Amino acid sequence: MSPAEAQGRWLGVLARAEAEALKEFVEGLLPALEPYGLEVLENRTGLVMLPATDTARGTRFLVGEVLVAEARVRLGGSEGYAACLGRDLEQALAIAILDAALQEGLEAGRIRAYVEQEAARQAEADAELARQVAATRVEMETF
Amino acid sequence: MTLLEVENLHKRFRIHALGREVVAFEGLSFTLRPGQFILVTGPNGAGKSSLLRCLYRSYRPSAGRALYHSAQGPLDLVRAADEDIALLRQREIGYVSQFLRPRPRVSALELVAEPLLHLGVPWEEASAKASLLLEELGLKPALWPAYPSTFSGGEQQKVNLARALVRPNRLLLLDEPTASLDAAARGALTERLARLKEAGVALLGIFHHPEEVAGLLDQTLEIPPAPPLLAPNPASVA
Amino acid sequence: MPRLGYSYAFLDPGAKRELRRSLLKAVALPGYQVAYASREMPIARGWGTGGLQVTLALVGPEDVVKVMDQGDDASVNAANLRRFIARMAGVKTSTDTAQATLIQSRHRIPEEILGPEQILVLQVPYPEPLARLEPSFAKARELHADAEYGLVWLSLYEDLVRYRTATHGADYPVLVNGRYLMAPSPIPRWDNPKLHRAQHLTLFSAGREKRLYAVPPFTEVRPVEFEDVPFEVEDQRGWADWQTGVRHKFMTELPLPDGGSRHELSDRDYARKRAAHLPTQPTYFDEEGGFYQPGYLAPRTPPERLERLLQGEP
Amino acid sequence: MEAALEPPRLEHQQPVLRAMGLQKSYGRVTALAQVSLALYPGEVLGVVGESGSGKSTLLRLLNLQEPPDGGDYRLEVPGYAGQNLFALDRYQARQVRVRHIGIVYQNPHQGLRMQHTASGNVAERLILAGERRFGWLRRAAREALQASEFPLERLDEAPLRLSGGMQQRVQLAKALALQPTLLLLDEPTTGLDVSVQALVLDTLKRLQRERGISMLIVSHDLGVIRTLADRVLVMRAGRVVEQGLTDQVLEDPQHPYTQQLVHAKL
Amino acid sequence: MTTPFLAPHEAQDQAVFRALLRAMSRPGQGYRLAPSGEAALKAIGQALLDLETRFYTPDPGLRARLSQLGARAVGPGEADYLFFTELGEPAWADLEQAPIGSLLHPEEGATVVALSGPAPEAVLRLAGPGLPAPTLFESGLPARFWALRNQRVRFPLGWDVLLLEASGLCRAVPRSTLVEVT
Amino acid sequence: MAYVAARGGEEAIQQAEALYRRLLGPLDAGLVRRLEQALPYLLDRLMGEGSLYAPELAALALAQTGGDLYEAVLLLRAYRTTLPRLGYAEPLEPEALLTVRRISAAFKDIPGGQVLGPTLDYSHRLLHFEPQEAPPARTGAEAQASLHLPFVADWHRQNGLLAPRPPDPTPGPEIPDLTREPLLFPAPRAQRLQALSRADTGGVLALGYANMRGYGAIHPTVNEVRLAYAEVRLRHPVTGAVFSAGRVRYSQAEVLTKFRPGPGGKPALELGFAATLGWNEVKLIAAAMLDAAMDQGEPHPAHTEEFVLSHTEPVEAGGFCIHYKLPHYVTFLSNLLAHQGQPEEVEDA
Repeated sequence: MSPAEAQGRWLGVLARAEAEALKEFVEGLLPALEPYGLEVLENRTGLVMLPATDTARGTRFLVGEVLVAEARVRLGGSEGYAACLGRDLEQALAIAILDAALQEGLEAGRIRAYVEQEAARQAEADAELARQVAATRVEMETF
Repeated sequence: MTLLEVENLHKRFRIHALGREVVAFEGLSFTLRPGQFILVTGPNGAGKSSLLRCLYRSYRPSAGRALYHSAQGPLDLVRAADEDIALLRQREIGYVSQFLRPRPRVSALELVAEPLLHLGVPWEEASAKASLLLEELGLKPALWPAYPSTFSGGEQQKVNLARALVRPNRLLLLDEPTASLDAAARGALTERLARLKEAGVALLGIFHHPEEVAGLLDQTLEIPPAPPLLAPNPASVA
Repeated sequence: MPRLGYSYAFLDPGAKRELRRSLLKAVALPGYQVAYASREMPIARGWGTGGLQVTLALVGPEDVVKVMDQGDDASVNAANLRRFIARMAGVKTSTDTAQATLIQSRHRIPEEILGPEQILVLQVPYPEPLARLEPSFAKARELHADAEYGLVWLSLYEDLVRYRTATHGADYPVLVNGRYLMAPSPIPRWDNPKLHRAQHLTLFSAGREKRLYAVPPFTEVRPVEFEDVPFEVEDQRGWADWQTGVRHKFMTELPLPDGGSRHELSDRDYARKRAAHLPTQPTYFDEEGGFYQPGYLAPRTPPERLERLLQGEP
Repeated sequence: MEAALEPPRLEHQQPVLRAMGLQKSYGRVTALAQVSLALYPGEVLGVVGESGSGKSTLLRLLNLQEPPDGGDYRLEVPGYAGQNLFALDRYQARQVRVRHIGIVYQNPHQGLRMQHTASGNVAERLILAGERRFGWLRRAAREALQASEFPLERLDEAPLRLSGGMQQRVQLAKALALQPTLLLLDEPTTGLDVSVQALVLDTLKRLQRERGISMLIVSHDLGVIRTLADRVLVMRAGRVVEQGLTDQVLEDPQHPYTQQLVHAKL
Repeated sequence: MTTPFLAPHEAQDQAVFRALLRAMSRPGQGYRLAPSGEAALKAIGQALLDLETRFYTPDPGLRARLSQLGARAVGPGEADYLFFTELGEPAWADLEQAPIGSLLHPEEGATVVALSGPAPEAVLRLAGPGLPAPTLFESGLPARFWALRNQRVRFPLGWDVLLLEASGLCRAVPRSTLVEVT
Repeated sequence: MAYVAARGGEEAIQQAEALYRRLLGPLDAGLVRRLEQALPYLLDRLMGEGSLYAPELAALALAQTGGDLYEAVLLLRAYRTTLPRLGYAEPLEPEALLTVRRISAAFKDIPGGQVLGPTLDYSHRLLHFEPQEAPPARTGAEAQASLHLPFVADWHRQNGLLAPRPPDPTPGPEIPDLTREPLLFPAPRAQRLQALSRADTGGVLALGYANMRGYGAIHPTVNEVRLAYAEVRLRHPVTGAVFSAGRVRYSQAEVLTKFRPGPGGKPALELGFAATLGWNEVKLIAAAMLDAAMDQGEPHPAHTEEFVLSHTEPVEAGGFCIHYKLPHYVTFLSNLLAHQGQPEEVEDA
């Protein structure tokens, strides 16, 4: 996995993580990170326009806007960024801090473990959904 | 001085559906001077009518030349543009057919006056001339405002003649104009033709009873019988 | 938390720039409808979102804003819009026509002559004067491109033939600068002449239909009319304001329980000043009903004359 | 050998209309292929051919309703003489169409506003040309309708309530109201009773004679063509296969297609 | 709820726009813009340009500054706005290409913004909407410019002109104005 | 004086709003949360028409308006206007959809199978008077289970029945956007699809239904209906890494309208398409039909792009309809005076 792919993965997993637990986890890390200089550059809600693709003729069009919370922080020499659906600014801020920390290699072990644990939980939830969906598949008679 | 020089004129009909050609006449040559009256004779089907129609360009001549000295200069009637022929028909060349083609809802008087109206002659003048001519040919005045489609053959032909003669011409083509006329009308026509001839109008005509105009004739053009059979179309053979 | 702070005058800077660009083009093309994106506003479409967007694109701290509806500043919708503009732009508001720098109005032009520096913003429900005759905007656009307005005069012709009068009431179409046919918004015909060579700038905006247009000062604005059957304003010659006795200003009719009615000045600010004997500005129509630009409004066509014209006797 | 015709030598008038090399395709279908024609003052030119031959496309092009793919089109009208009308912008093209070209359609719905009055339909033409005097419009509408032999007592009725023949008269009055240089007739009598057809034809003939208007008439009815046209163009699959004087084309057709057409109809 | 805050740059945009709107409504009359000279060009750019607009200027410095507004720098034939710090020989060809709009969309005709020279170069007679009566006006732009403008304007087609004078006054000549060079 | 004194009108409007709120009852965070949990399909419709995916705000809008959908859509739309656009997500690629329902009426069976997913289509529409527990999930194998289900249209393409889907590389900011540029007709297809995605469910249904009932020349076959989750993929502004900011509910439909002779003698298909934020099958089937009908170029209004798109915009249609409640006495009087004395058609002399 390239560094960009790895970053994309953790940002995605964290965006879907349970917000309260996530905030608590980051709260716990803050004393260890603050000495490196933590600065909030941006923390706001806004809209992201979502382009989609028409499966009949391939036209790209704009299906609508999605409300997101975003945050940008500076930690050490890195800029952390996060955006997650909804308007929970603290959640976005928490993820941005983790993003910066991972780029800086600060508390990397703990954070990676947290990300992996979340990823596994999410993968299991997806698999469970997939199984339940598969159960609604109509079994055609075969001769 | 000649008005019309016809050289080696041919007319064939190409009938595409049959892949054949029909010969109307071949290799005709003659000249016509102003004031000259030529009678066209020949057996039935020899192409007498076709000749007149070729000169009037209702038919397209197949080959040859027909040099016509119009008031505005000489012109080969075989090759002349449609627009020029239309002009000559309006001003110089008249054609009397065997039958009138009446138009619904157009009175006899109006039909006769029409060629003058086309030349821009005001209605009063045109209708006066038309009345005179109809009177001369013996059409009852009661019929003048009526529609000719209801007339007898003879009455229709009077209208037809009047329409053809109402306007001054330099060349008049007559295709059996007397066929359905009574004696009095035939006499009036002969008289009128004599006056036209005197005035220098060249006349080329087919008459069922040529004796009626015998005194006016200068010459006879005899068309030999057409070949009896259909000739194969050279184009389709080749 | 979502963002709580709004942009000054509600619209974000991008929306304002788009409106401003469109407004400048509209002024350069008198009477031509410029299409614009038209943002969604926190009031319902059809309730003045077009006028509101233009007002918000124009407004600055120095302005004094007046909003009226049917001539009345106290109309609920006018009050609501005024409240919103004041809240979002922190400007002064006034009901006094003479005090206002920006006047947003629905269906009326004030009776007092507007000054050269005042701007009138009219709310427009149907910007397309051809809509009654050609419902497709795409086709109407072609007719404007070709200045093909025969249908409009034809419709007046037919009115005269069938009813012996023009049956078009408010929103009577006008030809601007000799080129574009324009809907003056549903002002009464009484107000139409006020657009002709006025000193002030009038801006028109339809939020739902997303079109804005302008009549610059001193611009020819001619109603659809025939030379020999001139345009006529509403005939209220016999009417007087029940409170002040003022005549020859546009009146509304108030039905009374006994089946009769009384008449009231539609321009309530003007009525207030007249009732209180306060000074007023000169008005477009004088006390005898004469229009301030002599010669613009021709005498009414007597019925006998119209009958002669109908018989083709010019 | 068929003798090729020479260009006019005696006819010294300029053609009113001259179209050269008109070309038009819709997708893969060629509607017009290199069609050229000229029309002289006061002349009536007939265009015959079966449906799909390109007649209607030709009319639409000559009426400046749609642009061709190629070709040149001139009309001797004030302000535009010697100009290729296909090069005009839409505004100018409309000016030419409104002021100088009249058209009568087979289907009156195409040419008339069926709900308006008959007189209004005629008046609209003058309105488009800038007339703004009501009395004058009334007079002009009366005159044009009268010239088209429309009963004046029905002046202000809607075409919707008139018979087919009356509707054609309103169309004609509308087309003639501005004394056009060119009158286009698209199957003007098709669908009418024979007797009504004759009346309309007669009106056309009279108007042509009295006003010297150049006309182009499209019809599949050879009787109509014989009555009205001085010259005829025969079209097939977008091409002119034959042209000549009307009596010549009808009595001595040269092209196989014309022979077929004439023999099928006469 | 408190009134939203009017940021200084937004306040300038609003003031510039109101001056332009006045100028456009009254052809030939001068209205003061707070900044003058090239700064005024930039202020107009800032008031009107953004991501959705295309502009052209032959001046590289100005181009760089206007590009910062997010507007796209394009050729003179595609520009919504053309900015000229001076109008000389090379500008004529640019102006020849400036869009004049179409009959269906006349508003696509460009806006030409130019710094006007200090000395009067042409006397113009203006008439049309916005003018109570025909008015004479001394323009700091050469007669050649106005001839070209008149050649390109066929109302409703054409471009609209904004002139910026050294004094800080801005004047407009929209396409609706009849301009006669006397 | 910064503010006019509250006169009759102003006082009345304030009291009117207060009365409305009092009758509606108290509104708190708990209510909003419960609405969000309990009414996902209503929120979907609201978010689709509001063109804003924000379930929490949609629930708030619903609570604030007492469930008046037109008012709620207006609230969302107006709120949208006030927010900055942070950027454009990466285009949503059909292949990446996490599909939970995908059925086709065109074939008995399709690659990937007919997957019913969450639906009431085949349920008995009975009111249950007893409390309802969520039924337990059936546990079991389904080892192959995947949320990536193939597209029926791709099968058509493999079989030469449908033209290949040309890649559209238009980057987000350059896709025509009807919220930024006015909709002019004929509209680019992108704007048409955007308009349909925001369109009023009821309006689209009425016009689509008119088509189905024979006003249109179309006999629709549902090629595919799909309910899915879509990742909202963004780009890290510094490193450029692409990541998902979360998932939105997304649905789309394709309607097969007719066969046309295609190259090589094979019939070629025409597909109408529609998609929206949230799950809204009725609207999409009708909208996809209208998409196809608008290309037929026949003059019936329900076939005409301008007619369909102008009249199915919920905020405009709803707003304009209720604007007739505003006073119109000036126009009414003007019209009255224009007709006074000449009420009847004058007979011709």
